[in-house]
Amino acid sequence: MDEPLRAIESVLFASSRPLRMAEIESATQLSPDIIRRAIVRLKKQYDDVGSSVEVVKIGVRYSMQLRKQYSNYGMPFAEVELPKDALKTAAFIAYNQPVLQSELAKSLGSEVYEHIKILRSANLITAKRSAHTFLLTTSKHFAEYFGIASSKKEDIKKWMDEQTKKQ
Amino acid sequence: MDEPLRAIESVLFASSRPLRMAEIESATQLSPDIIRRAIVRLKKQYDDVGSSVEVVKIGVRYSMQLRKQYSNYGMPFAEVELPKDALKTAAFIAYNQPVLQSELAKSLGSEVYEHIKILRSANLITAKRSAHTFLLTTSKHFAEYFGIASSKKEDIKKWMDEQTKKQ
Amino acid sequence: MSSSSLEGVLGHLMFHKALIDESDRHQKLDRYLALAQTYEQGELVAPRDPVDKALQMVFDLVLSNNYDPWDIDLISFTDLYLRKMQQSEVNFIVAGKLVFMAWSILKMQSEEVLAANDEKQQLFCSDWDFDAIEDMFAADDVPCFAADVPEQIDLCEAVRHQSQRPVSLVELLDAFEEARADAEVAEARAKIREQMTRSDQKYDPRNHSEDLEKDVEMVWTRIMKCGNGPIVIDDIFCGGKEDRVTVFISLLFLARNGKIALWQDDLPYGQIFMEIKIPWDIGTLEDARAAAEAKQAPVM
Repeated sequence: MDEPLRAIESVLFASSRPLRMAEIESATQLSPDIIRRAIVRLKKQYDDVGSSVEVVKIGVRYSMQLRKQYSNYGMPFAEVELPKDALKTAAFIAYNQPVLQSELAKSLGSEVYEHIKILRSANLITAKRSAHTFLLTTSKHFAEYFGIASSKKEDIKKWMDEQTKKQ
Repeated sequence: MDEPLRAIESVLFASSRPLRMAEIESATQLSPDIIRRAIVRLKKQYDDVGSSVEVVKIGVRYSMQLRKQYSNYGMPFAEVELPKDALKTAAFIAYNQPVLQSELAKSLGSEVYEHIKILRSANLITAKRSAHTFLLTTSKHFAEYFGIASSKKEDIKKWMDEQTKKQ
Repeated sequence: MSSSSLEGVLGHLMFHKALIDESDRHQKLDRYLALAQTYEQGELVAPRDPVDKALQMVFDLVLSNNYDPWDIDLISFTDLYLRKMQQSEVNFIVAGKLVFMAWSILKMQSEEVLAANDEKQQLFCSDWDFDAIEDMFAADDVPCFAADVPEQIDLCEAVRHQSQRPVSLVELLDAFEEARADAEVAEARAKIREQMTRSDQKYDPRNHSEDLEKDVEMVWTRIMKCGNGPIVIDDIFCGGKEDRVTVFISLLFLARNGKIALWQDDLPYGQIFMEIKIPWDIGTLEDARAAAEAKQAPVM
């Protein structure tokens, strides 16, 4: 039995959000070094059996999540809060960021104001004042929420391109 | 790749509550027979690697959950199974029992009807018909659930008073 | 508060004014503009009118928090507004209506911008015009994005497991504390409601208006006895506190109807004066009649 690995698996399985090293440390009482090594093994284990679940590092956080190709199966049972239209707006912002709110409204219609409000309150985008409108970019939380490994805007765009190709 | 098995794994992983066969059927578009056999294999796979996660059948429902010996690791990240508002209503009933449903609604608002439904299905309260309304008391399970030594209403009230003082 | 946010607000109001044709809305928007402009002129005097006061609070919040007038975050705005309202003495009903009004005014933009885009009209051109508005009405053929956007960019949320656990003791107790507080509030509300129902039963608006008419008539008779020219209102009182209140309210009523003028030279505790405004000959003044009779009477 590999106790550290199982403790970490338990913690990642139970949490619906990616966890920081410090959170895993305090929940398992293990050292960062042991945790890091156990996570590598855990990831390999899930990959080796071809599980639909994967262990990923997202920015500085760790998470267990469904592989993208299986998320359709899980979606009806997952507690997702965002309306589909708001997701489209989020995708548009993520792909073209930074985007002016006024330009976005021109491209996608005035309902984007409602979407931006939803996305801001879900902490997925940040809005900086720019003259009479706002400049919109994705937040750090954006990458976590969508399970993207990096929160850099170039990486997000690259990731989105890859996802589109896979479809 | 064992697609039926992965589809079922995805569905069970995504859901935070145990699922009926019909739900798994409609999410995966697989036949009950295939589902049943795939679940057996899935369970074996998790058992064989000694995972902290297990696949179980609870009554007529299927679920992926932490094995008992690992559940403590997951606690800090797990979500409370009762909504906070329903819990408030439960506490109110426990302290003032027996309470007429109509009186409760007058004191706490009409949303208590929804809470009562949740609390009854969680088997935490019992409702006896009384004229045009219901008389509400806590169930035996209530005391077990909260680890209260007695399920007598006076004892519960006393216990709540003591605990409030301790806080 | 930055001058650009003030400009934004003024521009926003002008924009809406340019879009409407109902006279009623025009008046409303003029009122908002007048209030917003007091910020520009730096003449910040607390308005007496409760509606103006509440409106001023809205502008205050919008300007000091740098809200985009085109995109007010209503959740945070309403929260701030309600908090501020509790600190100030503002009529709650007016304030509540105002939150709704502000909401509808500021939310109009989506439909109107859409409609405006359809019509492609040059809507207005004024000193208040600014980039954002121009942008709104820019021709459709101007490319908005240099970026190329693949057709099916699709995002879907990461799916994770969420374990559930039973309620803990502390959570139950916290919930109980909250429930107790809620019940207390509900009880207090019920009491107030009951009291209001009782006082409503006593109150008959017909009696009230009949009483007021009688009071005004009685006070008018007293005023007539005092003759022409400024009158110290003390001369009209005759009795205790209740009489003073009755007289004062009747005077306010008469002043509002334009029959008398009311003024006070030394604020706030100085003497209050009044004077009849209607032509003298309408009045049937007993003193005048007495004077006339005295004239006619043979000199002793």
